[in-house]
Amino acid sequence: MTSYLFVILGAVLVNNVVLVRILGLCPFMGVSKKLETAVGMGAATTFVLTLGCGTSYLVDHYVLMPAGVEYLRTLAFIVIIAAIVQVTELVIQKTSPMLHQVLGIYLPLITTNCAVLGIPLLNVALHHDLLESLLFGFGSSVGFSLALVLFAGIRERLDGADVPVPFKGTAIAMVTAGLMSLAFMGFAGLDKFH
Amino acid sequence: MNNSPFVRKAASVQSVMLQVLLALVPAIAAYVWFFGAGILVQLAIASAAALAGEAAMLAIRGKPKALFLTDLSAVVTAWLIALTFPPIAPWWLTVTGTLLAVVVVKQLYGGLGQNPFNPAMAAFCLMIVAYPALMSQWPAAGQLDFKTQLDLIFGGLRQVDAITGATPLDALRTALRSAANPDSQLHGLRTSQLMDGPAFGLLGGKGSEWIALGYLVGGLWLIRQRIITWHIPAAFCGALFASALLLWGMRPDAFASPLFHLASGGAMLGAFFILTDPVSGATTPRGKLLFAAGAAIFTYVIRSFGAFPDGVAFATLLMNILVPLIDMKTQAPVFGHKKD
Amino acid sequence: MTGIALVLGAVLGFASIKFKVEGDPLVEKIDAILPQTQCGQCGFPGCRPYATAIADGEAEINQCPPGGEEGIRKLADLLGREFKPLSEEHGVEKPKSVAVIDEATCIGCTLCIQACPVDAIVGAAKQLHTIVAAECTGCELCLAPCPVDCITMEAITETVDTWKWRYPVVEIKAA
Amino acid sequence: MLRKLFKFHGGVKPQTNKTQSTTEPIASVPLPDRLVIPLHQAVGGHPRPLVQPGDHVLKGQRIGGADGNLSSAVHASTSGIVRDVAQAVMPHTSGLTTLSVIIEPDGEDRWCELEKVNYRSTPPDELRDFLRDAGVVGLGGAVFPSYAKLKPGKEGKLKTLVINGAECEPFITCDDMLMRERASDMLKGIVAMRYMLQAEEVLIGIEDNKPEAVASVQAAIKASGETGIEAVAIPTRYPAGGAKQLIRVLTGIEVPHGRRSTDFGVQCFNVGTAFSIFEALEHGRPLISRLVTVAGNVTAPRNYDVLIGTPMDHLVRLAGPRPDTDRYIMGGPMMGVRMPGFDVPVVKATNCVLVGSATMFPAPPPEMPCIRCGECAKACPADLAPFEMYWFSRSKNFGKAQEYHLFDCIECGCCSFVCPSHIPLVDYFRFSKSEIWSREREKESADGARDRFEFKNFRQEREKQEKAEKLAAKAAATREKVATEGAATPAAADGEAAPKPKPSGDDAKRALIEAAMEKARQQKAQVAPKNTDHLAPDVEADIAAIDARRNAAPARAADTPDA
Repeated sequence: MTSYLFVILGAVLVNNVVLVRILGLCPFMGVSKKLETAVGMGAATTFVLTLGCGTSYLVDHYVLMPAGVEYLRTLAFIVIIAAIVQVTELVIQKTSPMLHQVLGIYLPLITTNCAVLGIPLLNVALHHDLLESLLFGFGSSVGFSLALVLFAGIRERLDGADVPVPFKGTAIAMVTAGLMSLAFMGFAGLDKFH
Repeated sequence: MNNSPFVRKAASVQSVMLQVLLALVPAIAAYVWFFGAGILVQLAIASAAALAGEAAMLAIRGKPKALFLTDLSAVVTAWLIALTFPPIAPWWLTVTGTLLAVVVVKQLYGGLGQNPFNPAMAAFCLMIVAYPALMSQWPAAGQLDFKTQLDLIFGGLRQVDAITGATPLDALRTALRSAANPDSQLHGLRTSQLMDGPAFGLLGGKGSEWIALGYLVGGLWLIRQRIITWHIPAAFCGALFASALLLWGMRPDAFASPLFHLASGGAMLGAFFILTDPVSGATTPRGKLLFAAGAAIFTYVIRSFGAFPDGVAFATLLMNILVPLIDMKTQAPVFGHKKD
Repeated sequence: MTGIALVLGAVLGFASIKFKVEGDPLVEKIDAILPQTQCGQCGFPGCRPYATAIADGEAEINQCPPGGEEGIRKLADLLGREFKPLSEEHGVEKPKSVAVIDEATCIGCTLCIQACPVDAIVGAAKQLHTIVAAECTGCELCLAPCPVDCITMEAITETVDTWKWRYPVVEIKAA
Repeated sequence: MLRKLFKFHGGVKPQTNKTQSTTEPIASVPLPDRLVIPLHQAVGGHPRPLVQPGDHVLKGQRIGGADGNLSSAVHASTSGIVRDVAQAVMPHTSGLTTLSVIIEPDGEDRWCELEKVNYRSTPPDELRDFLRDAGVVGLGGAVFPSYAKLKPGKEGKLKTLVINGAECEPFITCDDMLMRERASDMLKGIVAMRYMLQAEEVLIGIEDNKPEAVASVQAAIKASGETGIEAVAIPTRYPAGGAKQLIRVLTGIEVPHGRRSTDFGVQCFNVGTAFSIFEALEHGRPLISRLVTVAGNVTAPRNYDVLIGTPMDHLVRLAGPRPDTDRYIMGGPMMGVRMPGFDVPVVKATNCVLVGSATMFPAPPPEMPCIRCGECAKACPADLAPFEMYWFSRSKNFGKAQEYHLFDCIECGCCSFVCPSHIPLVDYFRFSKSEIWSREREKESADGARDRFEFKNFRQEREKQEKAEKLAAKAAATREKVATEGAATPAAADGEAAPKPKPSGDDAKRALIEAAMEKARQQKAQVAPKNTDHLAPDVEADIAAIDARRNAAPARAADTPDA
């Protein structure tokens, strides 16, 4: 039981997918201008990633491995993720057209979000079982959402700051992301403790 | 010509910063008393670097230099850096840290009042990640004379491992972990026995506990001067005490006591001087409580389970990240919209 | 592999039917930002058509001179697009003004009444026309049709009721 | 008996500077050469002028009639000749002008016939009309027409009537002096208001730095024998005299922004208003004068009974302004309004003319960035977070500023007063508020324009359709006729060509309408350009004349450079 908790905590804080593993920076920088959109993006990614981790585990174990075609893993995972993203996009378009418009290109781009492909692959590499895969995927995406939302909170406030012109916008956001990453380094070593 | 109000209270950023500096004096005095005058050199180096960095940035940005250099905010940052870095850190380490703090963490965000992160703590984290060894070498009280300290700061002497050890916090944690290990010769020793060494004093580290007392005195004076409010120190100390009490109560042999945690490392400095930085900290009364309690818990977790000698700096940065959300969600109800 | 692709394809197909989108509330939001001058400077016959065009991605957000820079900023914000300056071919931002009919010259031809998109001109054939200043959006569409050029644009002057506090000037004495 | 008092959050304690102007009793002011009486002096609609240049008016004669729902009449302050009804600079920071009646006094100061009212025997509605026509407005500074506030809430009665004698602004003492010298008359006004509002109790709140006023009012209450009226000394803390803050202190009730205080069983009036209500009811005298404190950079600060319309410099001269005077401020140093000139008139809102100089009210030190120290939040009597509002006002993020309750700000100035960074916070809030209001106006007019535009399109569509239907009906009739005729001729082909008597087929109908619409379009296309062709001959002649003029104009213009 505790080990599952540590999988989640580890994925959220200690090995935060964005701030520590430095994966999924594209939406992290792109959709963090406003809190609302960050929350939406976080939710969408959480959905895709959790589902993607589960599905890819199943496909990996029950299709690819029996067939002995593990070398197709990356390809298969990409296809799975692409399909899930498509479904998510349709759902969001239906339920929240504003969010759909605001997320814009970043929504379909979840497909190419390296975090979304990276986490299922990490699952395989870390020999997680189905539940662990799901939890790891969920934890990672919660970590992603957390970083995204916190980042958006800071960026909303930075909007009013008197940032030197050359650093306005993405540049100072990068500096901020760096400092956030630094802060998360404080968790280093925590996962080894148990 | 200005509009109303036409009268104002005599208050300025400069006087606020000056009082913060004054409040640091008791702790600095204790520092000098127990650890020698090397810290004064560090304070001077850091101040000079901070002012130089600030002046350069102001010049580049075309801002009025006299106005912003005399506000003393850069000096406060510099002093916090000097007080958190090891007193025998080489000069270039202090200078680099200070410049990073002032130029990157403060001025790139627009200068005074606009930095989301505490510059001094960001500098500390950056340096400890970059130079973990140099940042973890602390002399014991009264161990080094001024001459040796100067040699250490300005180069030359560098066989520090022989003469310095880890901070009491770090030492105790290592000792406790060893004590838990059946193969270690320390196995089975109690906390009180582990703290019997020359590095430890009554509550925390020898000497450093008196510095902590200095911070406490200065901090209480700041509260009396209405520069800071009681919320952050109280919540930080309370939460740190509580979390330490929880684990220490369950396993007194495996964890340090709550009072040890309060008296060691940067706890007091953090509670009264670092987390209370209004720019990067939470501002609403409820927000301040949350902010400081969160910082205390992170501090405790990092101290007890993490890889770094002290958790205050990282905890501060972590909570700085949360500040915009905390402030947003803890706004007090305004006049006429209260529910009572 | 093909099997996976087939299964996923089926799921997608099902989803696209199940979550079919109708209507577009986005147009409303865009329309709410547009100044409703109905001037047509954007190249569309009114604000709403322009809003529809923006929502469909057929028009840029910088084609509305009366909305000005601020309008563009708001649109950029809403749509998450980059801000861009007002496109010059669609006109320039002018101070808000109203049309005024020179009653000595007006011949009562009603052409301006037909041209006014917001019914801000009252009058009948062969009678003097007057512009209801409060309802005039300053679109200038009545200027061209007037056969006697009796309509001019006058900038709106400030009154106590419309007076605004200025942005506080930051006076920092250079050191 | 000690009453339980409540506290409001925040507040500041600026130097009160009140004793200087209370040493001498209230003085009168000699008639000026000219009175400038703005017609728009109170919140609400602009009163319309009732006099013309050249008219002779008597003191108390109505010169501006109340207009619209919320408006208040304006009267001649003395007898004399109306010299002009014109735009004149008003006592407002903007320096803009407003329609004003300019009266040259004839020196006789002769009253017009005055009509008194017994408030107990007059229906409340008539009483309110009477007060509206007497121009009675709130004299605390907000100048809200008093008649509109003299309505009890839904229940028909009120719990508490709060009378505001707190006068928390530094320097101002006109309410203090009024309470010292005219307490019994003021009390009669209060009794009348209490009757109109059916208030259970009356609480007169007076800051405890005015013990003479408290004593005087208490003596007057005792002498009158009224029960349920109490003069309460409240702690001196700015802005205790803000209506919301005073209500809070005396009753514990917080009236939220945008709500009527009567909904909470409370109403609040200034002591000066009470006095002018007494004057209006008891003597029939409309509001033509008020007490004004002249203080600040003058040698003899004092209170004066001033006719509305008196130029401020005429008044200030009596108090001996010092030579380095560089500005007049209407009101106190916390919320006062800087005047655009020295000769602006005293109006109903003028409780104080604060004479200022660069040494008395020095310019603030340079603005520094906000360090989020929270001093402003501690001082804010409305429990706001001014530094957050400032942060978003400065970056013109008005939506966010409003999320932090910008409009609950009462602009009391406490935040600017305490700010260690010397930020003119209130200026930022004023800027944001007026910017938001202007946007709302724009939005409203945009919405109206959209509605009219859509209606016009709808109308055009309908007209087109009606026309088309008419044409279609006509066509159908014709075809029917043709069909009946065709039926007589056997050569007519069946099926497609022969229309049914009743063209129920959709296709046929659509085709018909389309044809009609096409025709209508063609017609329209033909007509439109020819609109000017079918004009009456005289109009055509007009156009020709105009065209000639127009052609001549550029020619002339072209001539000039050559000449």
